[in-house]
This record gives sequence, structure tokens and C-alpha cells, in this order.
Amino acid sequence: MLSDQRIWYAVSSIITRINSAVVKHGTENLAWRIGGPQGSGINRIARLFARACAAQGMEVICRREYHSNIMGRHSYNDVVISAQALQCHRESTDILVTFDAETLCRHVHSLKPWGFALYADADGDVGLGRLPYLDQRLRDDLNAALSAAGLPETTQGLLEMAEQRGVRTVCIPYQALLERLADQLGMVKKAVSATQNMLAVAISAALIGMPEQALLAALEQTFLGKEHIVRMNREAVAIAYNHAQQLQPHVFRISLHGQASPRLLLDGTQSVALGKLAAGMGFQSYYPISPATDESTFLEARAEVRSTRGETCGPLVLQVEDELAAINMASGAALTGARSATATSGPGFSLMAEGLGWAGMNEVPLVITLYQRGGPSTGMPTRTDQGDLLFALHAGHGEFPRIILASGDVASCFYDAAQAFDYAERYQTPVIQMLDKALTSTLQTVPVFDTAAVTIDRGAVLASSEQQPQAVERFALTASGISPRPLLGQPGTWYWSTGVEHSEWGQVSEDPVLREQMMEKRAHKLALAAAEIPLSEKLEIHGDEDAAFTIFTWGSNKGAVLDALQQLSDRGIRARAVVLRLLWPFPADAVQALLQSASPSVMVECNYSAELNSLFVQQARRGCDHLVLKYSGRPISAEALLPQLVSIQAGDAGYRNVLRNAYE
Amino acid sequence: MLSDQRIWYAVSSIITRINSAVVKHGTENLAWRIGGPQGSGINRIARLFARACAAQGMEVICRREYHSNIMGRHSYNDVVISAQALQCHRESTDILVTFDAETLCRHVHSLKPWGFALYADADGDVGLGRLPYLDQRLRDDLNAALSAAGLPETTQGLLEMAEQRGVRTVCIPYQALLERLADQLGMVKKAVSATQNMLAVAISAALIGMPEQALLAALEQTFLGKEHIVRMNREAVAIAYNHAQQLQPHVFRISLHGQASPRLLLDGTQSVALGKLAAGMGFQSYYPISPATDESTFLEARAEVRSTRGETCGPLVLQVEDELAAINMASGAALTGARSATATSGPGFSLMAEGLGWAGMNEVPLVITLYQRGGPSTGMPTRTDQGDLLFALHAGHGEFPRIILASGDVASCFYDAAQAFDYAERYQTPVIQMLDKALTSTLQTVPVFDTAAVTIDRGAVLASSEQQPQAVERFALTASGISPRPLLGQPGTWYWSTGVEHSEWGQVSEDPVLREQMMEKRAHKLALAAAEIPLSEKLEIHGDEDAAFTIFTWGSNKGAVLDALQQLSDRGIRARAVVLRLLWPFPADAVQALLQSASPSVMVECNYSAELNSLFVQQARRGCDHLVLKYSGRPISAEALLPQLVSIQAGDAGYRNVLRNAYE
Amino acid sequence: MGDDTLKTTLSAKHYQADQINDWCAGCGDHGILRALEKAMAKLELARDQTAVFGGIGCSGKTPYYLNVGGVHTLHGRVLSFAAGAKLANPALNVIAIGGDGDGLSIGAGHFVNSGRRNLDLLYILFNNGVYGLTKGQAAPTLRIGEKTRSMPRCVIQQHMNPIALAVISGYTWVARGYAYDVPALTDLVVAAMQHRGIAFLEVLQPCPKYNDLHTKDWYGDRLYKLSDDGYQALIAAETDAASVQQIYNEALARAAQWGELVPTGLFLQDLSKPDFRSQLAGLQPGIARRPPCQCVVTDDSGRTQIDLEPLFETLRIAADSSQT
Amino acid sequence: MGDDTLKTTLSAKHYQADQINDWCAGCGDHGILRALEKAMAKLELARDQTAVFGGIGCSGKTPYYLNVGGVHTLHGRVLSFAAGAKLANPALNVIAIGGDGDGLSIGAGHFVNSGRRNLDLLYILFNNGVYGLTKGQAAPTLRIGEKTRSMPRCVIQQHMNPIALAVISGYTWVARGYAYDVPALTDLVVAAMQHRGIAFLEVLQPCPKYNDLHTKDWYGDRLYKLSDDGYQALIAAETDAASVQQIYNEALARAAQWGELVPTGLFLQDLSKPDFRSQLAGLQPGIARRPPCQCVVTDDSGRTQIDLEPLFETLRIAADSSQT
Ligand SMILES: Cc1ncc(C[n+]2csc(CCOP(=O)(O)OP(=O)(O)O)c2C)c(N)n1
Ligand SMILES: Cc1ncc(C[n+]2csc(CCOP(=O)(O)OP(=O)(O)O)c2C)c(N)n1
Ligand code: SF4
Ligand code: SF4
Ligand SMILES: [Mg+2]
Ligand SMILES: [Mg+2]
Repeated sequence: MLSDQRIWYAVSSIITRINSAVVKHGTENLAWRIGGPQGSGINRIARLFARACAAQGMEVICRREYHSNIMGRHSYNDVVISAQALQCHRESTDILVTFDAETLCRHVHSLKPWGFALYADADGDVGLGRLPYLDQRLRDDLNAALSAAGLPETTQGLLEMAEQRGVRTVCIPYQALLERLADQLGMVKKAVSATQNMLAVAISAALIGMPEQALLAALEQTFLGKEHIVRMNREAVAIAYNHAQQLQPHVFRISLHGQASPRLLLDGTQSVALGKLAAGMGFQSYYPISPATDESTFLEARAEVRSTRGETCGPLVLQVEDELAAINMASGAALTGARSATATSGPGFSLMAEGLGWAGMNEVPLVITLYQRGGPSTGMPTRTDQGDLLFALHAGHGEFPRIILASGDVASCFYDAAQAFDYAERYQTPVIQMLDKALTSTLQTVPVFDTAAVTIDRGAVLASSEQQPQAVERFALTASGISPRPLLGQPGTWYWSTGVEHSEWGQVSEDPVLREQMMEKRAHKLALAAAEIPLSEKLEIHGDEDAAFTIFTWGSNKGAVLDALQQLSDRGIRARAVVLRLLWPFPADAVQALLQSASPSVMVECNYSAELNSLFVQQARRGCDHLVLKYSGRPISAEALLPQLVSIQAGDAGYRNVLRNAYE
Repeated sequence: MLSDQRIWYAVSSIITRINSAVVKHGTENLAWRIGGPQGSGINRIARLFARACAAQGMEVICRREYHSNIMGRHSYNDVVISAQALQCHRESTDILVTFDAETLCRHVHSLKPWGFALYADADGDVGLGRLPYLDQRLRDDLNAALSAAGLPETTQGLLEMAEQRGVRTVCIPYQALLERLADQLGMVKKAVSATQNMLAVAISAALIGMPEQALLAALEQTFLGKEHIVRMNREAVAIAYNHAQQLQPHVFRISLHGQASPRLLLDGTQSVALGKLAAGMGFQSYYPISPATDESTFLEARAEVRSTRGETCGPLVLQVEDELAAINMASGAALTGARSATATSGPGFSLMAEGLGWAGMNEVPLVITLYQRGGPSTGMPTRTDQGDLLFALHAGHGEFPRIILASGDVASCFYDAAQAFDYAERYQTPVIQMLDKALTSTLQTVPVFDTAAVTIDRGAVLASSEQQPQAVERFALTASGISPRPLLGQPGTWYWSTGVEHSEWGQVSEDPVLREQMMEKRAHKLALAAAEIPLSEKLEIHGDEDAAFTIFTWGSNKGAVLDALQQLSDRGIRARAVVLRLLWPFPADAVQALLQSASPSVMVECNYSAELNSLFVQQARRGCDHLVLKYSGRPISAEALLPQLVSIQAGDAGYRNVLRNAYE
Repeated sequence: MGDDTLKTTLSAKHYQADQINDWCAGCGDHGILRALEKAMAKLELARDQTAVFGGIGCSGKTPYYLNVGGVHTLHGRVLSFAAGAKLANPALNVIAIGGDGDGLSIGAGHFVNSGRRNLDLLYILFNNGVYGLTKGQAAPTLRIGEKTRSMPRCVIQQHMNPIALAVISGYTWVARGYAYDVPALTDLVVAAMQHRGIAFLEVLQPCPKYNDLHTKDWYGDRLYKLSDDGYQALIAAETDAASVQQIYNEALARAAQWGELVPTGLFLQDLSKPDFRSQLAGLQPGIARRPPCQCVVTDDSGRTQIDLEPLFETLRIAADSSQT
Repeated sequence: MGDDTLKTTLSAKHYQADQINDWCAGCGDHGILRALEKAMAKLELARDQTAVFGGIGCSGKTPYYLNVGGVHTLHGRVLSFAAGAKLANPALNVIAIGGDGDGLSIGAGHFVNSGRRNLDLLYILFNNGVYGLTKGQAAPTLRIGEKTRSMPRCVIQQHMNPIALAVISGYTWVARGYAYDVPALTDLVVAAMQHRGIAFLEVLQPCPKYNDLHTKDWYGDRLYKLSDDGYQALIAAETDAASVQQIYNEALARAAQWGELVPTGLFLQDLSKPDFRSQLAGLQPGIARRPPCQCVVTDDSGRTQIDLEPLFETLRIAADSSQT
């Protein structure tokens, strides 16, 4: 039974209006965006809002954009709310919550014509020249547009322009509300000013008809144990809801047939962390780096995991001096039989190239979680990119096997992280699990993970001997290329291993014949992995399996592709999507077959040079007919992808198609 | 006029005998091999011998094989002597000079049936089990062969076996000769024992009829200024020549129509070093690593170079704490306008991945000389390999341009090293010059380098301003992608640069539009390089340009391919060889056209996974019909390649052909 | 010639770049930036002959804000880039700047090895106890048992003592300043730039955002000036070994002080060690005359004018004299 | 159980691997290897519970020659690998070995940062003044002005002092041995292994092949034993700060000795600092009970037995109670 309060308005009416637009949304959803200076709690408040929505039974998927800066530069979060799970954020928004002028400038253009812009009274008429953090390029563009429209170069001009498009602008008297709050709490205004974003959220929540109770529940969970903060914000919510009544309420309505089943609300880093814990990871060394750090921090804070029998068996998660130490320490730990990993991003991974080769040469089961961010060099530390694929594939001098997995959504981060250890131990070789920043910071509702599905395969471990301790062959030549693995400290045995070319005994050898055998042994393991790993673990096919129109992708673009696929299907366009999971050893035969039956074929990637497509050409001897790329540091959305796909399908598109959005 | 003494015997008679063999040598040549424990002066004495031969007007090409060890393990040198320049060593040998039993064991199998084995009396009957450094695998193989032939598991058995094949074995009473020498010099025997290898060389020189004077001249040049050593060895030579008269002299004869024109005798590292000096390199930072160190050591010892006007302008060559420091210091130096470089090998290059990306992002003209050695990991530090190509191409996270050049012979090392700086400065991007260990240690006679051919192009440098100093745009957006480059310390200007994504001013920017422009700008430079660099600098075509049978290769295999090509042509087989020089930007169109007209096409590489062939597939959408690979850590020879090519041409070969030699 | 040396008066303002600064309000970094501008003005550094290199971290952004050559390098590598530029163009005034994570954790190898080189540059390390830009993880300067508000758990390793490490590593000028004492810090920067050899300046830099332990308040009473204490930091050029050892010991003892009393000012200036350039000149006198940034010499048609003949000579195979 | 601990007597010979040794004749490395074998025998280290890690260099080959777990790692990285193994399996006896180039040049960052961790392992640095395996370039231990026969030019940088660096970096047991004094070296290895915390042992190791300056003869008269000099290296658990500083000063003064007199023996043993494992146990008691190498727990069918429920709990979206 749905209580009256819990009927949310609007998306259905949006849908009606969207029908006339180019892009038809296949799923009812509402996009809410909040922006503001970094350090002002935007992210936390957006998570709180998302949690409140989720607790109402809705599905949410949230995007986070922020600068590589601690305080002051612009950041924003999107929360897309829907009854049926969406896989992707939206570039346009329905409700924009701001309390600084810069946010208004950056995002008012992204509002749908039926959307709402909430802004602070103080920001209603600010000259664009007075906003120091506004990028010069953006300021110039906005000013040009304003003067073309005969409007002043101010936020007022922008608001007017938006209104001309149909956007409803709502001015919020934050200072007055804060004063009221201070009064009620018997505090000075400055002491309550931190609640400003709570006010903003609450007003927008009220506007879309979210029950006050829902918001309060999320508030309490977010600030668990922080009584004072909860109390203050509680009052703020009350004031906000009160104020919202003066505005036109319930502007949007979502027909609610949400989830009652329990779900998790978490992001990519948390999902990976849980997967590692599930797999029994014993050791992770890391060096802080965006956007990888969050995973390790999450693990550090929760390392005391228990088994179902109650034994503590948490991993040791250690911040070390640099990435060289991180990867090599993890290798050292792996030699003892601990499931070991490290997590990093591009610059750190660059420093790991030598250590990766050592692990390859020594057949060490080692997991590396690689969170891609905008490169090259320091690049764009907090923006997304898929520019490390070919580097990951070739990192480290010389030729040695490695396995590369790419995760495409928040849920698979968990299962992939867990399985990475199996691959690593089974084939005794490093495994790189690749994510990208977009996925990392995607916060999403997902079904609770099925821990029972995590079965552990430790590969061939040498049996412990009952005899007098003795040296054993670490690199025995076997038909499969896999040598049963002794562990350092394993009772009854010791062994040698080395990054130098070696004999079966792990002793230096430069004999040409042995060299050939060892090269062949190592290469053979990769061939074995290619043969053994089932197709279902190599790639996923979505949509209409028999369709010719085929969209290939990897990583976080999966979400955009799947949502777009749904929308294509809504429009009666048959298509299928192929999401690559195992990038190395490359599933050449399967991809070749798919390419053969694809027409047109499209590759969707978040990078400049279409790296996966290069790999297709190299490995499957054929690339896609069309590329859809984005390399602005921002993720691809279904919204932007759909028209592109439509035009490709219609035969109107060229080979290389770049998605651009100047307002992200 | 040729003096009687200077007529060398034998190759012509060899040729007669070879005619019946599978492989017909197209050029008269004689292969001389000397082996012995590391640290016993083998390399020096072989160089001395080569110098003596060269001074006689012959062409020489020498190969060096040694273990990653300082003293004791086996090493050997080949000197191939010919009247017309050869480009490649030989795996078989005509004369084998040994003075330890291990060398005998390792190489007696490689002697031609008409060859000579010189060995010490003490080594004539040594049990194979008593040679600690003999690889177990080799010992087992030899023992198996011996027992199959019913011979004892001793050097005597091996000598007998060789004799059965026709090999002439010559026992040298070294101890007696040393005693005589000590007597003559009035010294104790121990004090002269270091001349043993001089004795060995001199005897073999006498055997092939080299004039004593020639050897003495080389001796003096080698030990310039070391009076005592010269005197001792002088006597040794006399004794050796004397002794040789008791043996059958002048067994080999080369008809001499050698060079009178002056040439250089030098190896790959020296050639690169000279090229860098010619280009006006100002700064090289490095960290010692085999086989790259020799180049830097050579430069360090000769840094005080002068201009023709007499100014000293030697480079600063500096050993630093690690490879991270090496590449980044070189980048720092390059910012000031110094032509800057670093030289390294695989493990060091792995550590440079991050610095490479910084240079790419900051558009720094930086030259990296990459000496490939056996990988992965520490691998085989003193053996050859071409396993770093795809790594060099993708090293560093994110996407940025780089230029990769591969040098194919000792002479081009010079010109390539010099031109690398031009490319680097013209396209403001890192340039990687790739060599491999085989080339590095190839000692060869080459025409004296033409310094006048080294013209210098510094690319677009910002004009110095006469005004008040002012900040300038480092990364101005231009049509070509190239921004005129200001230098740090250039009067009148200062500028910012950064590894973070940036504006034209080198200031941090995360603006999506600017990001796209900068990615496009950097990528554009590579496209420009691809368009501007003439085809002649991209690849070389040798042999019969119109032939369909096409052999592709890169790096030091060039020598083997060219010699094999000559031999194919001698046998009436039409073929052409395509040697790739510019590996990135990849000359896709040219290669595609060549592949189109190739039948069969063959790729020759010294690695496991045929990396250049992968690049062909990826860039030219087509690979070769056949692969000929070698990955034992030893270089490919024409001798081994020829039968393979013949069988490919005859349609008898499969796709993947691995060259193996268990006795290298 | 647009050389800044022609300009007679440059004020601190001339060194301020027209760039938005994105450090947190109240961050110690602002004070350091002010001190740098002032010191540059005092020294009248030519803006076109000066380059500031930054590592990666909040601290590493400093070069953007100064109106001199500015190079934002890589995490932990700032000393390498700076040294390369200084070696190639010795006329440049070079300052390298990095955080305590940058210099003592990932960059520790360069920190230690740069001391050995005694190259004439200044290295400023911003000690805020945390990794600012990555959100407040412990830097190596944080002490065992300490836990800032940004950390989930307390530090369980010993801390690193930058002053002691610099002294042991061979830095010939070693001092500590405080970010909020701009005048004293300015003087230290001036003195460091005047020192010939590698100068190390640690700056205690409160990070109000993440480090709630070492705040302005915390430092308040603890800081004292070594010079106020009659401390003698100078080792003159010809000091005997025993006295040298004595001063090093004293410097290390002062470096060990922390807690009730935290010394600032100059710990050590060692003039007894030769600087790198003079050493190099001994080995390769040509470098002193023509620095690496000027080694390219061509004629009008762009042909290289480097004379390789002497080198060819040693590698040449002379045609045998007996051969015609 | 094949555990070596069951075996009552293991002689030095039991620790000798049946592997050909390719060091030069007369190299100091041989003496160090002998001392290691003897010390292992004295300590009766279980061969299956002991692992020796080597860096890259002549020194780095040591693990091949010992009959215990042996890992030949990467140049400069030996401490990281060794620490990883020790952290994951604390029962292992862990020895890390590297050259002076390995540890002080490319590995200096790990050297310094490993001191901070005070993990219970032994790090032995072979000081031969040169890069042996790459043919005799200067290592950071060579002094300014020195030139071995293998070098084209003399050193123009200051040297690094490994003992001083170890002391400053927080190693809690710091000593120097001499490769040719096998008995004394054996005792030092034994003492180091008995120390709980990170032990640093520098070994003066003549390289007859490349270093013609620091030969057996050169060391001959210069070496003396600190213990013969009445030197006191021990800092007991509860020593007051002033006395601690006193001993550190003394250790650093002795570390500075070089030339006429070169001290050997124990410079410092600091029991006042907690070792890493006890610190870790304070933070995460579970680790003390179940080390990282035993974290995989499955049921009979291979399903993981890690209980994620408590973590799911914090991330779970509870269905709203008002919803049916
Ligand atoms: C190789 C590499 N690893 C990690 C990072 C991520 N990173 C950026 S800043 C930083 C630490 C900053 O701390 P600190 O050096 O103390 O500077 P602060 O921000 O405190 O001034 C780290 C780890 C990076 N940029 N590069
Ligand atoms: C990353 C990397 N750089 C360089 C090398 C080459 N290398 C091998 S051993 C060595 C130095 C050895 O000197 P040291 O550490 O003092 O050991 P020693 O041989 O003197 O015992 C170097 C530079 C390498 N293996 N890896
Ligand atoms: S995070 Fe700390 S160090 Fe960084 S700018 Fe803010 S206050 Fe300063
Ligand atoms: S080179 Fe030196 S350190 Fe290496 S084995 Fe020979 S003597 Fe020993
Ligand atoms: Mg810091
Ligand atoms: Mg050494």
C-alpha cells in the first residue's frame, strides 16, 4: 500500500513533454543535481539525499564530479531516481540545487526546459566576471550567449535566459532561513551556516514531494552518533519543508512501484573492497592516489573482518612509502600464500611497471586494481578516462603473461574483485582489474551481494611434505605450464625464485634451451587461461542477441550503452551490446564472430585513441565501423550516446564520433 | 700491391667445400671464435685481433656473448673477417681458440667440418662432470651424444667426435710456452700468465697467415701507453709465431682485395655516443645498467668535446641515483634548451614510464636510448631480445605522442642518435631510439661518419623578446599543434608548465573543452610527424625492390636479413627486405602497400610474440604470412635464417618458425 | 634584452602571478607564498632567470602562483627536475618545493641523494604532517600514536625527522621556518638563496583542513628561534674535523627537539664542503665556460660544428702503411 | 610435519646450497656468506621457516647460495619484498641483502622508510664502494675525490654514511661488520636476528675486482671494535629522553669516524621503541592471531566463509518500515 505522501510527481508528465524531443526516455526517471564549492559538503549531502530516495524504494544512480582541489573549486553530484534500475547518469537535469553563483553559471544550461533551478537570493544577480573559479573559456562562452540574447553578463541574465526556455527559477532566502534556524536553536547564525546545504536539499526534497520522515531517517543514518549535528539538521529540515510549502509543491511526480527487497547503496571502490574481503584477501599495500585511495581507506577502517565461525581474519592494509614499495611488498606477501593486492591509479601504475614484470617472471598471483583517471601524467586526477588499457596490457619490459579484467558496473566490481584472486592463483600470474573514475564514484543501489557465489580456487599449491625439509622446484616444467606452487614458510619445503631467467629450481640460467622452455611455459599459461575461462566470463551480450547493429564497449560505459540499448529498443531499433570483461587474454574468436555478424558495429570508449578498438584490430583482425569516443574527462551518458547511435544506425554518421559537452 | 705475406688462405677453398652444403655462402669470409672465462680478457683480445684484421684492409664484424657475471662464467667473441663488408656474425665457426675445457665443450660442435680447434694441452682430457659452469642441460646433451657415439664423457671424447667430422684439433702447450716467455723476460711464470690469451690469438693469427707486424701494431694501439704490457705481449707474439711454424701454417686463405680507405672500428654504444655528441647534446643523466652503461661511460670519459672553432662544449654526463632521477633530470635540463637524453635498458625503462608521460604532456624534447636486453624482469641482462617494442610504444599511463626509432646497424646508430634530437625538438615530444643488445655489442668496421651530414633542426623556439620580461604561453593552440617553445632562463620570458592538464598558459585547467583541445593538439603533432617525415626515414628497402618475396624486420636482425638476402640472390631467389626504422608514428600506408605486393611475406624478430608483426596487424591491418622468431637471448644469424627463408619460399614452412641453437 | 636585471625595483607584488589560488583559507601555504614573494623582491631575482619547481600535493601548486618560471612536476620527483634545470643552466635561480609526503615518502631517495650533490639550489619542504591533496593521510612527519581527524587509525610507525635527515644527507644549509611567521621565513629564504650549495628549508605548515593536531595554537608557545638561544650554526670553510663534528652533533640534538620546544631558524651552514659546480669544473672545465644549454653549435646552414675528429682518431683503422 | 625445528643439529654446511657460486675469487662476499651459514647454524634457523631476499648486484646473488627460502628481487627493492613476506607470515625469519648501490642509491627511499617501520627483520648492506655487477661505477659510499681503477673520473659528490642514515631513519639495531672477520660477523648476524625490530648491518666488503682503494690491506690497521673501546650501544626499554639523545649522538659521532680509525660492531640497539608487530596488534588484534597468509577461509565446497553481513549492514538500504 502506498501512502498518499509517498506519491512523487512529475516524471510521467515529463515523459509526455519529452515525447516531442529527440530523445525518448525509456524509463521514468528524475535527475537531481546539486553543486557547490568543494569542501562544503556537497558530496555528503547528495549521498544523504540518495539514501533517502533509496529508502523510499526507489533506485538511484549517482554521479560525482569534482576538481583536484580540497576547498573552493566547483563540484557537483547528480542523483538520478527511478523506479526501475537505471545504469547511467544523465547529462541534463530536472532539478538543479545551487547555493553559489558559480554553480548556477555552470549548470543552468543543463536544465531541461521543464526543470527547476533553486538558487540563493544572494546569487540572483552576480556578474560573471566576479567568479574567480569559473573557467575563462566557459565565462567567454556564457558572456557571448548572453550578449547575443541582449542580456546582462550576470547570473540574472542566465536565469532569464533559462526562464525563456521554460525553466522555473526558485529563489531561496537562505540567510533568512538560517537566521530563523539560529533563533530556534538559540545559536549564532555562523554556527548553523553549515546546514545551508541541508536546507537546499530539504527544499528540493519537499518540492518533489519526498516525505519529511524519509529525509530525516537518512539524516540520522548519515550522521550516526553525531547528536549535535543531527539535531541542527533536523531543525533545518523542518524549516525547509515549512518554507517549501510557500513554493509550488509536488512539481514532479514519480509513480512509485519501487523495491521492497533490501539492497546496498554503494560505490565502485566499496564494491571492490567487499569483493576482496570476500575472497579472503590477506594483504594490501597501497600509496594514496585519487581515485584509488577510497578503496584502501574503506578497507583500513574495516579490516577486522570475521569468518562465519567468528575468527577474525581481516586483511592487513598498509599505506607504504610509494607505489614501488606497494607492488613489491604485495608480491612479497603473495609468496607466503597470502592473497595479496594493491590498488592504484595511472601515475602509481606507471611506477609499478617493473614490479609487475617481476611478478610475471616469478609467476606470482598478484592482484592490481587499476582505477583509471584522466591522463597523461598527472592529467586530471579526479576525472574519468579509459586511456590506460594498452599500457596495462604492455606495462613492464619484456614479454610475460598477465590477465586483465574490466568491470563495467558497481555490482560486478564485487564479483570481479573476488574472482581476480582465483585467476591470479590458478594461472600464477598478475591480474589487473581495471575500473575508471566514473565507475569508482558511481553510487548506486544494487541487490545485496551473494557471498555464497564466491567460491575460492587457489590453483595448484604444492602439497606439504612430511619429510625432512627439502628444497623444491618452484618452476617445474609441466605440460600445462603451471608448476605446483610452494609457499614461503610452508612446512617441509624451501625454494628459490628470481626475476632473472632461471632453471626449474629458480636458479639463474642463461642456457638458451632452458630460456626457450621458460618463455614457452609462461606463455602457455596464458593460452591455458584463454582456453579455460568460459565465454560467459569473457564478455556479456545484452539486448537483442540476433541483432546486427552491435555496440561494443568496456568499463563504465556499459551503463550508458545498456540504457541507450533500452531506449533504442523502445524506439523499435534492434540492437545488441557486447561488453568486454576479459581484455587479456583477448577473446579473439568470440569477438571475431561477433564482428562478423555485426552491421554496423560501433565501439564506445572514453578515450582519445579508441584503445579497445585497436586491440580488436590487432587481435580479431577487424575494428568497428564506427567509433564513439569521449575524452573530456567526463563519462559518456545514454542521453548523449543515443542520438549518436540513432544516426549511426541511420547511416548518417562518420567513422569517428566525439561526444562533447561544454557544461560538465 | 699485395705483399706475399698478406695473402691469407683458405676461404676460397672453404667455398668449394661449402658448395655441397645446404647453405651457400655468398661472400668469402672466415669466422674466428675465442672463448674463455669472463674476466680473463677475452673481449679485449678479440678486439685486438679484429683491429689487426681491419688494419690489414679486411672488413670485420664481431659478436660478443657473455654471462651476467664478473669473473668465471663463460664468454666468447666471434670475429668474422671478409673482404666485402658483412652485416652479420656466424653461428658456425672456422677457427675456435680455447684455453679452457668449458669453451671446448660449448663450441666444438659449432666448428665447420673443415675447421680448426685450438686447445690447451691441459684441457685435452677433462671430464665433463668437472666443469662447474657448464649448464646441466648442455652437459646432459653432450654426454648423451658421447655415449651414443661410444666415446668417453670427456673433452677427449668431444675432440674425437669433432675429428670424426673432419675438424682438425690442435693442441697448444701453453704452459711450456709461458715458461719460455718467462725465461726470456727474466720473470716468474705467474707474472706472464696473463699473456696466455695473446699466445692463443697469435697462434691462430699465424695459422691463418696474418703478418706478425699487423698483430703487433694492433697490440700497441690496444695497450697504448702501457709499456710493460706491450713488451710482454710482444714477446708472447714472437713465441707464438715461432710455435705456429711447427704447425701446418696458412691453412686458410682469403683473397685480399680489402679497403684502403679509412674506416672506424666501433660498436653500437660508441656509435650512438658519437651521434649524440654530433647533435650537440648538452646533458645526459643515467643510471648504470647493462647493456646501456657502456655508452654513458664512453661519453663520460670523452665529454670535453670541442667545436671546430675550438670552444669546449662537451656534454654533462651524470650518473644519478636511479632511473627516475635520470629521466626527470634530463627533462628538467631539456626545459632550459639543452639537448638532453638518457640511456637505459628494460628495467630502467620500466621505471621511466611516469617520467616519459610527463615529458609527453609537457611537450619536452627528450631523447631516450633504449637498449633492449632479455626480459622480462631482470631476465638475461647480457643477452639480446626485442621484447620491449610494444612496451616502449605504450609506456606511461594515458595517451600522449612519442616517436620511436629503431636502429638496425652500427653505422645508423650514429645518424639515428643525432636525428633523434631533431625529431624531439621539431615535434616537442620524447623520442625513443631503440637498440638491442646484439647491436650494442656488435663491433664492426664502418666508413668514417660524415659529420657534415648532421644538420640540426631545433624546431620552433620562441623568439627572445626585447621587452620587459613577461609571461608567455607555453602551450599556445596553433594549427600545427606545435607551440613555439620558450626556454627556462630565456631572457625576456618566463612560463609555466605542468603535468596536469592545462591551459595555453600552462596553468591547471579541468575545463572539458580545453581538455579536448589539448588532447587534440598533442595528437596532432604525431600526425604531423607521420606526414612530414619522408618515407626514406621511415623504412629501407633492400634487395630486389620488385620481388614479391618480402622479408620484414627491425633492429639488429637487419644484418642477418641483408646477408641472407645476398645469399638468396646468389642462389637466384629474388627477394626484398624491408627494414623498419620509424616504428611510431607507424608508417601504415607504406607498410600496407608493401604487404599488398608481398608474397610470401615474412617477419623476422628476436622475441617470442612477434611484436612488430602485432603492430603491422594493428596499424596496417595485416600481418605477415610467416614469422621467423628467436627468443633464446641470442641474435639471429644469416646462417640460420637462410634455410628458413628458403623453405618459406619453397612453401615448406609453417606460420611460426622458431630459430634455435643449443650451442650459443 | 628583456632581462629583468635591467629593472631596478621589483616589489613582492611583481612576483604574484595573476592566477586564482585554490588553497584552503587559513592554510599555512599562503604564508609561505607571501614569504617567497617578499624574498624574491628583496633579492631582486630576475623573473626570467628564476624557476620554481613544485612536486605534487597542495604544496606543489606553488609555482602557479609566482611570476617566475614555474614547473609543476611529478610526485616525489621535484628535486630531479630542478637539478636537471640547474645543471643545464647554472645561471638560473632554482627553487624546488614539495610536501612532506612528496619529499620524505615517495621522494625520499632523491631527498637523500640530492644532499650528496650540493648543487646550488633551494629545496623547501612544506611540513603539514599529512597528505593534503589526497585528503589527509599520514605523512612521514606524523609521529607514532598520532591521529589527525582525517585518519581512520593512528600512526604506528616512527616519524621521519626532515632536519636530521637533511643534515645527515649532506645538505650544507639546513633551516626550519614557520608558515605564519612570514618575516622570519622571508629572511630564511633570502639567506638560503644566498648560500652557495644545496639549501634545505623545512617549513612548519599548519593544514587547518586535515591536521587538527599541529595547529596555529599548537605551535603558538612551542616555537623558539635558535638564534635567540645563542645557537651557532656556521661551519666556516676551514674548520677542523672535530669542530665540524661538534656542530653536526649540536644540529642533530636540536633537530631532535620536539614537543615542549620546537626550534626554528638555521640549524647548519657548512661552508667546508665544495659545491657541485666547482667540483664539476675541476673535472670538466669546459662546462664552466659553456653550460649544457648552449652545446648546440652550428654553422649558417645548420650543420653541426662539433669536431669529432679527435674521437674518430681513437677509433679509426689506419690503412696499413705497407698497403698502397 | 617436515618442520626443520624437529631437527636437532644443523651445521653451517646444511645451509650451503648445492649451487655454483660465481663471485670473484677473493671477494668479500664469500666471507659474508660463510658468516651467514654459521649464524644460521648457531641460531638453528628452520630452513623452511627462513627466507633470504637479495637485491640486484653481486651481493644480491646471496640467496642462491643458501639452503633456505631464497628470493632474488629487483634492484633497490629488496626491503619491500622482504617486508611484504614478513608482514604476511610473521613466523618467517627474514633477511634482506643488498649492495650499497642497491640500498643507498636506487633503494634509498625504502632504506629510509623501512627504518620507520621497525619490522622484525635484518637488512644487510654489502658496502664495497662500487657497483660490482655493472663493472665498478661509484656507489654512494665512495667519498668525494676518490677514484677506483674502474672509474674514468673521480667522485664529485659527498658520500653517504649508511650507519648514520640508519640511525637517523629509525633502525633500532645498527652495526657494522667486516667481510673478512667471519667470526665477529657471525656474532653480529646472530645478535641482529635476536633483536626484535629492524636490524641494520653494514658489512665492509672488499671488492678486489674493482675497488682498489678499500682493500684488505687498507682496512687492515684501521678497523677496531667498538666493544673494545668501552662503547655502550644499548638503550634499554625505559630510558629517559636525554640519555637516549646522548647515545644517539655518540652513535652518530662514531658513525662519522673513517680514515685512521674505522669502527666495527654494534653502534646502537634501541629497545625503547615498540616493534611494528606489537603496534599493529594494538590497532588490529585479529592480525596477531591469524596472519595475512591464512586469511582464506572456505567451507568444504570452496565457498568463502568470510562474513560480510556486518559490512553489508552499514551499506544496506533498509526497506522503509511504512512500506508493506
Ligand atoms: C606517483 C603518484 N602517486 C600518488 C599520487 C597522489 N598524490 C597526489 S598529492 C599526494 C600527497 C600529497 O601530500 P604531500 O606531499 O605531503 O603534499 P601536501 O598536499 O600535504 O602539500 C599524493 C599521494 C600522485 N600524484 N602520483
Ligand atoms: C632498475 C635497474 N637499474 C639498473 C640495474 C643494473 N644494475 C645491476 S646491479 C647494479 C648495481 C650493483 O651495485 P651494488 O648494489 O652496489 O651491488 P654490488 O654488485 O656492488 O654487490 C645495477 C645498477 C638493474 N638491474 N635494475
Ligand atoms: S588541504 Fe591542508 S595543505 Fe591543502 S590547501 Fe587545504 S589546508 Fe592547505
Ligand atoms: S665484482 Fe667485486 S663485488 Fe662483485 S664478485 Fe667480483 S669482487 Fe665481488
Ligand atoms: Mg603534506
Ligand atoms: Mg656495491
